[in-house]
Amino acid sequence: MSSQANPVKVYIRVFIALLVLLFLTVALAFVPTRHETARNLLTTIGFTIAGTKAVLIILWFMHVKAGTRLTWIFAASAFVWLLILFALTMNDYMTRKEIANVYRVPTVRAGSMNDAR
Amino acid sequence: MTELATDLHPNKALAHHFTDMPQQREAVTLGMWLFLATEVMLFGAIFLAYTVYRHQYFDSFRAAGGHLFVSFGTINTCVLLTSSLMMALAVHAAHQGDSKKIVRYVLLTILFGAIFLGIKMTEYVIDTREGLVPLNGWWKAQSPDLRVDREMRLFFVFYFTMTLLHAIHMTIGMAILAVIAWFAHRKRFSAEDYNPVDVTGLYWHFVDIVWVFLFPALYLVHPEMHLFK
Amino acid sequence: MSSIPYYPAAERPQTYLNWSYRVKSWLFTRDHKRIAILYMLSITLFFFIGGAAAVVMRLHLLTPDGTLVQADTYNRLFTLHGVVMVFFFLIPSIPAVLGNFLIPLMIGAKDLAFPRLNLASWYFYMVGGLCAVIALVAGGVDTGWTFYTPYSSIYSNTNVVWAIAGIFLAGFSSIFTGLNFIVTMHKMRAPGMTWFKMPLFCWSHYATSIIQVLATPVVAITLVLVIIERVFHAGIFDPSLGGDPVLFQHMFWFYSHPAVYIMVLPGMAVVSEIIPCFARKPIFGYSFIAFSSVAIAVFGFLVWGHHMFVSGESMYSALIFSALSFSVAIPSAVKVFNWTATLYKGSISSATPMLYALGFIGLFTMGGLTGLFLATLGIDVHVHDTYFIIAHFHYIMVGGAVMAYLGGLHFWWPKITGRMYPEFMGKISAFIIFLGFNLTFFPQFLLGYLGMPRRYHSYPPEMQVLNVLSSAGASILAVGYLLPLGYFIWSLRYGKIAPTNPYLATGLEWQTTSPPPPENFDVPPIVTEGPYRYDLMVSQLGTPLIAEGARIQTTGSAVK
Amino acid sequence: MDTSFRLLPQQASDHAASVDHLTLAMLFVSVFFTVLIATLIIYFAIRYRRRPASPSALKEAPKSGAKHGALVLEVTWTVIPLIMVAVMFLAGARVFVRSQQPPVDAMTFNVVGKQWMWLLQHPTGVRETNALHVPAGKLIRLLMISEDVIHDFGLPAFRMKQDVLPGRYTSEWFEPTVPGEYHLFCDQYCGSEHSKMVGTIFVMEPAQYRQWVEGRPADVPPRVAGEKLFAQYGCVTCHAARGPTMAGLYGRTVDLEGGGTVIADENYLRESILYPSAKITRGYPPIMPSFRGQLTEEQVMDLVIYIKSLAGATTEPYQLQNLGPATQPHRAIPGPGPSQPTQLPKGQP
Repeated sequence: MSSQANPVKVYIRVFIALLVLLFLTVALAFVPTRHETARNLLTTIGFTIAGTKAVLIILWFMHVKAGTRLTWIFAASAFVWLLILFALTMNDYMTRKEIANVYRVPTVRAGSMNDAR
Repeated sequence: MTELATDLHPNKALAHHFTDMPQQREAVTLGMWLFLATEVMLFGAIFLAYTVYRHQYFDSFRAAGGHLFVSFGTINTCVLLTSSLMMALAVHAAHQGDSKKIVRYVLLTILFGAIFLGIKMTEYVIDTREGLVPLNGWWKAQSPDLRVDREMRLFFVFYFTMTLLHAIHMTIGMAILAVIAWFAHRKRFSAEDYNPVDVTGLYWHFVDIVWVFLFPALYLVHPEMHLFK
Repeated sequence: MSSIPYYPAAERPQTYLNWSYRVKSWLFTRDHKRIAILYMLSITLFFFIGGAAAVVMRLHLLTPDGTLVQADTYNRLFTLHGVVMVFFFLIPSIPAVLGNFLIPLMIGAKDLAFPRLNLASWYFYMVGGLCAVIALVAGGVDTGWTFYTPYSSIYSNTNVVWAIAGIFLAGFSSIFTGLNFIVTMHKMRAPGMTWFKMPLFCWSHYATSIIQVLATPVVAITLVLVIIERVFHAGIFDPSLGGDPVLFQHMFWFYSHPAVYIMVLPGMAVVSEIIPCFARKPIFGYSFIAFSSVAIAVFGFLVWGHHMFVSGESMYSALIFSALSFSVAIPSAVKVFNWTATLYKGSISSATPMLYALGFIGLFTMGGLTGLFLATLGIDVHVHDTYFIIAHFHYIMVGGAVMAYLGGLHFWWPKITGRMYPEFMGKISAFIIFLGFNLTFFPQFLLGYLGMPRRYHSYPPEMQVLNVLSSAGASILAVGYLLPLGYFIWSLRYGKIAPTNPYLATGLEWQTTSPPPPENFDVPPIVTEGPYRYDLMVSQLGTPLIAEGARIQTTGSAVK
Repeated sequence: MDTSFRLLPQQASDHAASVDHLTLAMLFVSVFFTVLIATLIIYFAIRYRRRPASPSALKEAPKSGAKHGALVLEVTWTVIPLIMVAVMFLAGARVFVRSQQPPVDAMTFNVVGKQWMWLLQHPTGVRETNALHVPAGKLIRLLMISEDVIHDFGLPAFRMKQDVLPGRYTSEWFEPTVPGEYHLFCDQYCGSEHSKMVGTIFVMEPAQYRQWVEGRPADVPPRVAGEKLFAQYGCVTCHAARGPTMAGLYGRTVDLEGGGTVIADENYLRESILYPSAKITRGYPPIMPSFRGQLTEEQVMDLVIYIKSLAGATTEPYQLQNLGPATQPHRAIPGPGPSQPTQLPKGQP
């Protein structure tokens, strides 16, 4: 199984890449902006970098890159399920429209409800 | 955890119900990956709550995040990444059956983990002095604006819950690593039988990954506020 | 089990039951079969605790103005019933008892992959269960099993923290069981036991385990957040502190909806074994049933929002969740059709396990079809939080999961204990349970459509007739559940000695002795045939039930 | 109330009828499939019951030819349910979407739920506890909030139900058509007296309702109460000059400081009164103090309704004359016009 092991050189390289990404993300967080879109973009980039770091660790430090297909599936499955949790919950929060009259539905008259729409 | 790492016969490496070493090794590794999947969901659920409130209270979370020290956070991330590297090297040594190196690198992993926890403790002390603990009587960062105040508290609820949960995981990991170091010292591992080192490494890297996400979520919300303080 | 002490040669062969009688050999056992027995005893205890609460509630609801117990007592009773039945009976029932016992046997392994983890799971379960039951009985908890915030996190003055701590611990036991099953099925299958030679029992448990492993942590951390909120007033779910109580519902149902499939998928697992055996036919549409199990597990994660249609969740979200909810109906329907088709041109025996299995199909069909009403948005708004829901999920959980558990218990009782259950009594009680169940819960559909809200201590007088019917049914049901308890215990001493394969069933578990030896098989099996090859056993049909042999799934050599 | 035994709930609105139609259709499908499965099982169990020593039927084991038939069967019973549930989804969604969108010109009643009672207020100001009188043939909308835990305003006779949340308004509407007395249930478990948090909806002929309302002690209508509060708390001093104007605000899209927009609905107004810094209108300094702790939920509702009335978005100030013949035209809603300098109603300092 030692075929799974990477040469030490690889670990060092991954480590350096992680540090570079770390300083990149810190630097980006200091970009001065008050604009909402820009801030959202920076947040997104920040978490994308975090994701990249996680992928580096998973692939090399945790040997998934050299792992079996089963390991790949198991490593990925939790994140897929997390995506379900996030997507369907945030969907509720992003689409909670203002209640009430904002919909401006035409008046429904007594006895004509089924024709209202 | 310990179950997965050490589910071995006391005297011989192969447990009675496995037919051979590869089967046992694969089973234990797979078990650890599944365990990590549960951990992803555990931390993920708190991240979800955090995301919901960050989405709703963007500005207050920004104001609150400004109270954290990005310098501490960054140094700690470096420390933890280094500790992860040490763990990777320990596993590398295990693959080659070099017990001495295993002991050395595992101890280094523990050392960096301890440094991390030390820095975290220092930070907690400073947070407490600054009145950032979101408990009545402890909370002093009060904003004149009621809304900002309660939303900042919410940020710190997440800050403390998530970092404490992470710290608990690290402490457990360090305890297991100590056992691993002892076993390695007693020459319990060989190039054919190093699985406990391997799966403990997986766990340790996972704890590292959690921090990789915690760092931007907590420290980089509004970093410029405290940098030169 | 690695160091089984030498046991003097006895007349009977050494089995997992008799190699040692010391208490220690039970409490520290790592044998999956013994752990299954530990689980069986403990879930039986919890079942009757939860059942007693139900009986008191049904008695109370005989009159509309509620005279038997106080409102606060009533609230504690339904919380006790819900928490105990959901977390300490239904979730561990089939997986931790039958799954634990049978999966290694069925795939030809000596044990589960992590025996110590398996034992730890039972301890977590027991500590959690005792913690919760003490909290629920002494002082009580009045939040309902759903623990909705901010009631549970701010307003309730009861032992919420302890009950939640108990559920949290039981969550670990569930995760450990699921983890063990998945790894075992991946890595411990006997030579020749490919995925598509696995019995459907294993497929269903694999699907169940996916849910246990991936959903349970979410509810665990959610409950921890409730504790943090209660103890520190953190404001995570408290609107007066900026929290959103509806977020709790999202996180809670992300687990608790799939949890319903933790309960019913193993039920389907049992039925998929019983039906081909007593119809003497290979199961119809093996791969469709197998994949539908996995599909149910996966789709089950996408539909939790249908518990929140009237909760203030966004209308668009409700539409998406409604559409996704219907998707679960398809694999469920596929299963029902396949089981029914298996009966076609079979040679059907009406043994007790078969009665339970057929009862399961009928009740599950009704539970599933009423589920469609609930997924339909327009109707759900009306029946949400009413007795319609109560009836619906009891049809799935009691009509489905409990019927299947009892069926499975009868089916494998000879294998587990080495004794036969009394067939006549078995049939009688199966009929009583089926009758009592329908009388209890069918009127509740009508009550729900009338608008009777769940968790009501008193109700309008026009609803009394239906309530009385339901309570009458409950008393019949109670008798139905006490009967098996009685004759199962009786059979341990007086039951006929069970042969290795009393039903001439296929499957590896029937090829080892009853009860099995400590390490399951005297000779490690090698699998050559797929499961359910009842077509190969035709020649033995005329033989009486005590016939030995029939090593169908290993070599087919018994088939002449 | 009619307390005689019944199997189906009263049907007191057109929506109730459409829900019942849906239920009947689904019931038909369900009964069909239940009977089909049950019949097949019982038929097979009898027809193919085990007979000693005649296992010949089994010799017809599935051959390769049967496999093809099996696949056709599997696909059939996958696709047919798929089509059926798609139809069910669409039918249910159609009824639901309509029930979730309150019509603009409904009479708005205020509902405050708390452990364990319902406090209700008519647009004319009349207050009731655990009972609600409404005119038949009118559109009734409920603006609801809870003071403590989650409650639910359940109306089985109208087939409507909505959770009442603390900290956020929810809304529900119905159009009663049949005069009578109907149940009101709290459908979300809320503590000890949950089952006592019930009440009655009295649906009356419009003329009768008018008589009933006029016979009640004169309460201050929410709009008027809101107007008083608006003056009393000094809101008027800023919102006439330095602050954003309230006229025409309701229903309009507001630009926020730091980008983003929000539609000014009831929840926005409530949040802005209690937590003014949450969403700051662009171009205005964040100087408004919070009124949290100073106003009850009912007072906040009064203010919200007053501010709504300034936009002319509802039928407020409510005229009982509107209860005249059903042909009475309802006011159309003016679109959100360009913001005008504040025109306060007469009577304001």
